[in-house]
Amino acid sequence: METAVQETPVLPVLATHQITKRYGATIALRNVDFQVHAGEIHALVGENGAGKSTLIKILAGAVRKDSGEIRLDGKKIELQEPAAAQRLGIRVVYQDFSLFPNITVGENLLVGRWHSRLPGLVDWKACYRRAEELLQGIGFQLDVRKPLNSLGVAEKQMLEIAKAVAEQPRLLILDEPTAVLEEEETQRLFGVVRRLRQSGTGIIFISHHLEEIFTLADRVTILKDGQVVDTRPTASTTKDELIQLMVGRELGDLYPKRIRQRGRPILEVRDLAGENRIHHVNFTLHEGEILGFAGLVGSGRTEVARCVFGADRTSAGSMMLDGKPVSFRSPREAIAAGLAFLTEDRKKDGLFPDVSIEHNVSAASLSQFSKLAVLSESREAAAVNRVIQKLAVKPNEPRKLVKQLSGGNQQKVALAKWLLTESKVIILDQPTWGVDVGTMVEIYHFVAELAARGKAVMLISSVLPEILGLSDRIIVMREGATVAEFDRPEATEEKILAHAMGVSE
Amino acid sequence: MNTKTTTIASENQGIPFGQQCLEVWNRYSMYIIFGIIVVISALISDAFFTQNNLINVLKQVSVNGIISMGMLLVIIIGGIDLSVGSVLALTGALVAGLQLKLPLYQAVSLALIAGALPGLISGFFITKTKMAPFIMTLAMMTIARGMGFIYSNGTPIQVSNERFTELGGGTLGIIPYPVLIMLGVALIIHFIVKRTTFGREVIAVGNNEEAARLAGIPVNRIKLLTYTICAALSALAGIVLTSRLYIAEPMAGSGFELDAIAACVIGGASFNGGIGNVPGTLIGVVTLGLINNIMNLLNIQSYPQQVIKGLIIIAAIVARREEKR
Amino acid sequence: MNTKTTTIASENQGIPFGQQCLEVWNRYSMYIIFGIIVVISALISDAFFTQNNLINVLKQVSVNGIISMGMLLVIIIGGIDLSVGSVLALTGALVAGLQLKLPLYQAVSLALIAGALPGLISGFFITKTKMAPFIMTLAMMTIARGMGFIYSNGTPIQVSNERFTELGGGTLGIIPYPVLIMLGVALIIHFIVKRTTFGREVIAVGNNEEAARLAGIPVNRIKLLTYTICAALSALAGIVLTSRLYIAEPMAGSGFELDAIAACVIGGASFNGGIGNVPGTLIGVVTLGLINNIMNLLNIQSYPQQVIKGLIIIAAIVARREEKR
Amino acid sequence: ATASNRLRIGMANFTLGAPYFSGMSKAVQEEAAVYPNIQLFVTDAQSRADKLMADIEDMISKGVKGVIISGAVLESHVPALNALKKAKIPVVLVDRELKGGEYTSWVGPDNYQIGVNNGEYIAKRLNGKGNLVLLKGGPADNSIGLARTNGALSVLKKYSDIKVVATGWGEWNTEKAIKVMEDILAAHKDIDAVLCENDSMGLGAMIAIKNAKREKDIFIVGVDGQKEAIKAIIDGTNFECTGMNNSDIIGRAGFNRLMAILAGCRAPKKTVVDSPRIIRSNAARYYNPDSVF
Ligand SMILES: Nc1ncnc2c1ncn2[C@@H]1O[C@H](COP(=O)(O)OP(=O)(O)OP(=O)(O)O)[C@@H](O)[C@H]1O
Ligand SMILES: Nc1ncnc2c1ncn2[C@@H]1O[C@H](COP(=O)(O)OP(=O)(O)OP(=O)(O)O)[C@@H](O)[C@H]1O
Ligand SMILES: [Mg+2]
Ligand SMILES: [Mg+2]
Repeated sequence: METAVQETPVLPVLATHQITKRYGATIALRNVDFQVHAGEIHALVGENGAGKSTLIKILAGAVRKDSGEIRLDGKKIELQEPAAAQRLGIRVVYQDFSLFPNITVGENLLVGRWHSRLPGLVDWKACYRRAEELLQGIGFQLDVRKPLNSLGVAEKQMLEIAKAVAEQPRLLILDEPTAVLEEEETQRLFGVVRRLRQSGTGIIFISHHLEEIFTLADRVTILKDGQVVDTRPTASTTKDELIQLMVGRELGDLYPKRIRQRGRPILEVRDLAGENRIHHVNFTLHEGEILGFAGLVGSGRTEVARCVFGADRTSAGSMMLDGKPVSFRSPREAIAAGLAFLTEDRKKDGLFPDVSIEHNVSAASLSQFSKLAVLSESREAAAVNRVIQKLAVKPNEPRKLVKQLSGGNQQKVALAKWLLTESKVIILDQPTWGVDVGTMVEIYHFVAELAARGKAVMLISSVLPEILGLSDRIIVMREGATVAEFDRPEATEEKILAHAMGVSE
Repeated sequence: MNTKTTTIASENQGIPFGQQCLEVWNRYSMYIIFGIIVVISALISDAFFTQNNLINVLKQVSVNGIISMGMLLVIIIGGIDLSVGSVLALTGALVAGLQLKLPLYQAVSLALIAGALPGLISGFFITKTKMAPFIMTLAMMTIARGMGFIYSNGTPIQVSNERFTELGGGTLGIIPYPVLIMLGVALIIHFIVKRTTFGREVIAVGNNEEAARLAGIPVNRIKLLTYTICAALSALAGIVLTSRLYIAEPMAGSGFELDAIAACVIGGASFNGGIGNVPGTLIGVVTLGLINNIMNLLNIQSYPQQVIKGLIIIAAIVARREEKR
Repeated sequence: MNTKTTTIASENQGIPFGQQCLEVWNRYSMYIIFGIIVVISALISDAFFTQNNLINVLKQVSVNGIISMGMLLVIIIGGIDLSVGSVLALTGALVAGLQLKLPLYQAVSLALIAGALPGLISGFFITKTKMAPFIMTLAMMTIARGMGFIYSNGTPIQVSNERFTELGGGTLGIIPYPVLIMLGVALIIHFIVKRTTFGREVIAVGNNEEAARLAGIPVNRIKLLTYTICAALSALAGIVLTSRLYIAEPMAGSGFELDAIAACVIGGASFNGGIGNVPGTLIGVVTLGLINNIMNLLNIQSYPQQVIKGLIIIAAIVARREEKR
Repeated sequence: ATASNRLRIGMANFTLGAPYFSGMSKAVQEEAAVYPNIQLFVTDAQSRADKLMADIEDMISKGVKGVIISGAVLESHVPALNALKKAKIPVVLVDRELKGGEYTSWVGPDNYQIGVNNGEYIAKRLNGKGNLVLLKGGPADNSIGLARTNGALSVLKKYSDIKVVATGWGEWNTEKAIKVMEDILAAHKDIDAVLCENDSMGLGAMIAIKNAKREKDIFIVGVDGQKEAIKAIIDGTNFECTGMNNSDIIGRAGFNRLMAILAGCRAPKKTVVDSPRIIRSNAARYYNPDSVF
């Protein structure tokens, strides 16, 4: 079957020839040759910073290539601006949301393509009707007249997808679309993508979750340091082989072997309720323990973390830290008490983009390096260097601005910030979001090491295997409340999902 | 999925009454505050609630009203235009100078076109060189002011053409033409914002410029057009002002940018871009005019007036208490 | 791992020469442009490159220099302060009034404290009610101006205390005190930005306020402090100006906010917050002063001066050509 | 008198941000305070012609019986005057004689004549030979400044050896004047006199000249009779001469003129308030340390 597809002499929908792109000193892409056939799902994998996003931005007309050529259906095309790519039927779901916060869900779907009866005039009725159709087309229900602001991340992601597949694209590009999706939505997305494949669309699919690549993709191209390493059919390769090609070495076990060593209770949360959605949240976190938090998107895990950390206000309940009742009015108080919080959206609330790596990392622990508010730069540099080397942040240039780093390295910087604070309780919200396998494994080992050093870790993740692979115990949340708790040995994906979806009885 | 949708729906119905009030407040606060100011004004001054005085207020705010409509577009797109006041002065001088030599309609059209130019230029630099609008329009403010002075040689230029002064001084029924022009402009801008693709593009760019670009919106062209419209409306305001005063002063309009910006913000626009609406801005324009009017009627001294005006602006915006992000 | 490092290193060497030039330009452009202006000035006017004239220029920019340092902090934190000019006038009036009744150092300290208050109040509202800094400080600008008028009764207050006027008129060696004060303030602010936790926190807040809060930075306190410092520096500038003029004029300082903002932006600060530096801002301050100076030396008329000034500001910023995002 | 039967009078100021004009307003307020049955409405247009018009419209709404207009740009207030005429409200102009509209009476200085006086002083003091610097107000409110400077130049142009070597723009205030004067001093080594369009700028020029230690070489002539300037003249500084343009006198005269008109008198259309030249020998007579301006 597979071979049959390959031997059919179909013209590739898309072919790139010798594409090169530099950013200052960095060569993001180097002579990239790459083809996508009609009716093919072509996966693009590579480490963080390998150049995947850059490549697709060039294909979308959002970034100009330095040299090389692009052919769509055999015709050479020049993409000066995104509009040109759109006209040619190239549609993209970007890694970062490209939505408009203050307008309605429906209009978000149609920006740039409003329906009008008279040229220049918007026909709102037709617009909303069309928006509803588009959402239904991918099996997704949303009130199209709601403001976008009221949506959660997963809903926003589905919206991005609906936007991209609106008009039978010739080439559909998905840059890590599943990072924020739960199983159910991921499956629905796959359904949509397969339908498009059937109708002859070429699809580029980027993901750091290799299982997804094997379920969905027909072929896979591996990028490394801006160069194409290889392209092969998924059927004739294996996960380990892919990892080897991407990372350039064997990774060994994904999840570290851990010795369970639960210490005394350090954080006890009783009947916590937040101002928005969470209520009746109960759990206890012990020293040296990794406590996983599972749940569907929107189940309130992030809000629990924010409430515990003093970032959002609580409306009821109590918290004990080290046996003493506490209630934090600000993150500052929480940090002073020994908490750390890696947020899920590093771009929104985890990083200072125009600031160097070094100053980002030290931002939460400036008092350590200062006397009477005056900083000792040498002590700061020494401490920062220690952690960024430990996390292998690339490039290893502490003065580089964080906005110039790739996503995965930005995530490491965000994490590094909390390693300097020497906290007792570390809350990690989606710590591997957008991170490549190599880094993912590094982070896993790192988290395990933290626990081994007696730290208490609260691990929030939408990647169930991650939770199962790392946690000592697992809390399940549903609709804002903690609904179940498992010791690792007795937890299974099925049980967790059953509780998360409320179908356990 | 279904379960989720229903949950959200039922949550909506379950919102406590207090919260519902808060939402009504958030949406209509500026109208409520405006109503309160009107009622208080009427209570403390007999002279306030007379037809004459109310029409006066509208006439007085008409120039700021016209400028504010352009400023609103610029603020929605995420920019700012500090040059409106000096563009107004420049255009005023031009129209006053040109009408001495040309037929009226030619003078007016030429002045309008010339007045739109600074906006085109600002827009060009803002889009092409990614200059901050604040600094670009600040420079343009100085340049246009200087050009106005050069053109007028630093002295006011008088207008005697009666047909022209009728524009600023005449009325339709009891409504002065400047008020009609302001309302007309407001209606058009409202329509543009709500119903035209251009208006929606302005909003999209203001919301998320990069996303707008990715959605194929010609961001630069839209910005250019927005700044040009803003300048053209300032030019229109300059023509109205000149015809109202029978004279074009080279120093006219200094500080007008601040009034226009204040009106937009009182009316709910945000400097982050993407948010803003015409009715609110109009209310903001009239509120500012009312503050001046009622303090004059109450014979409050000029110096305390300034303090009180500042306090009322703060109060109006604090009372609105924007929903937190 | 190793291979990679070497790749990057060799890549660095492989950067084309043109690109290297570009990077040098990006980093030092404002200094280069500044140098060009100086050289041109020296060429076209004999009077320019005299010790006397250069010291004059520094003296003339000292007030704006002091204000700009406060404005810089505010811009770095992502805000803006339009009230600096009227805070300057208010403080000037206060110090002139108080020194008639109190010992000099008491008068100066009291005026400084009173001058810092508007900043504290603006900061309070900006942090507590999430008001846009533009509109809050706009209101404060009106309020402080009104208060200055009320205090001074609308008339200038004269200063005769020789020890006080020495502050503005005296010199240390050949360097006038105001210049020393400006340089001292600049050094301190530079140190604060570069070497203190407070400075780092200001930058962090300006870059990403929410991330700063979650990193345990007391965002509100930092903002409050920043606006207070800015007002205090405006107050200091007001004291220096008064002692230089022997008189406190209630309308003093109008428009100063624009000069200060222009200086910061020419010096590389960004309205998005998080970016800005003291040396650049100083260069910006002196550049603006030079523009005025050389045009006066060349006896250029006031009207074209304005146009040329605007053009030079645009040129200075365009030439810098910020790296595209 | 109760609020309703009080006589309402308006004092429309073009600006209260300049001491000359706030002095004028104060004088009128002081005069009005003498009459318990008069209610005075004082407004400040903050140098905006459209606001002056709005202020006057508000006064008309309020039912004033007479209006004093102070300051303003000469040609800019025709509609305001028309509105007052339409409402049959008498108008007294103080200081500026507005052009283009109708007013009832004007009390003010002759700026051209002040300029002539200054020109004569300079010509005599220089003995017909020397280098002169002009500090002009501008850019705003140019007409008054032009009258003053042209008055002076009408005299000085008769002396071919008196040259204007530089013209600076001091925007009517001390601070700008210092800067401009500093620059001019740097550019010109040989200056004998500075003619300023008002005293505020003269005071600025004085500071700049003093800092440059050239007060022995350069004398200053101003306009207004601002008390700080008179003090400087008394003290024997190089600020030697100014043309009296006393807003206090003008303001009081203007108020009394309006009272007379309201009482039914036929007032003269124009009254020029004398603007004597103030020099060291007569300065003490004009100095009042307690005056507003
Ligand atoms: N605007 C930019 N300026 C400078 N360097 C950039 C810029 N954008 C990307 N780069 C660099 O280009 C390289 C490729 O980045 P790209 O975002 O394409 O990686 P990626 O494969 O998508 O990584 P990730 O998996 O983390 O999303 C990286 O080294 C990155 O630092
Ligand atoms: N009713 C609602 N009002 C406001 N925001 C909501 C609502 N429901 C969901 N959200 C949004 O959904 C997102 C997910 O909620 P939250 O982060 O608390 O849950 P979570 O279990 O951590 O989900 P995730 O897996 O996305 O991290 C949040 O960004 C939140 O703003
Ligand atoms: Mg990427
Ligand atoms: Mg979450």
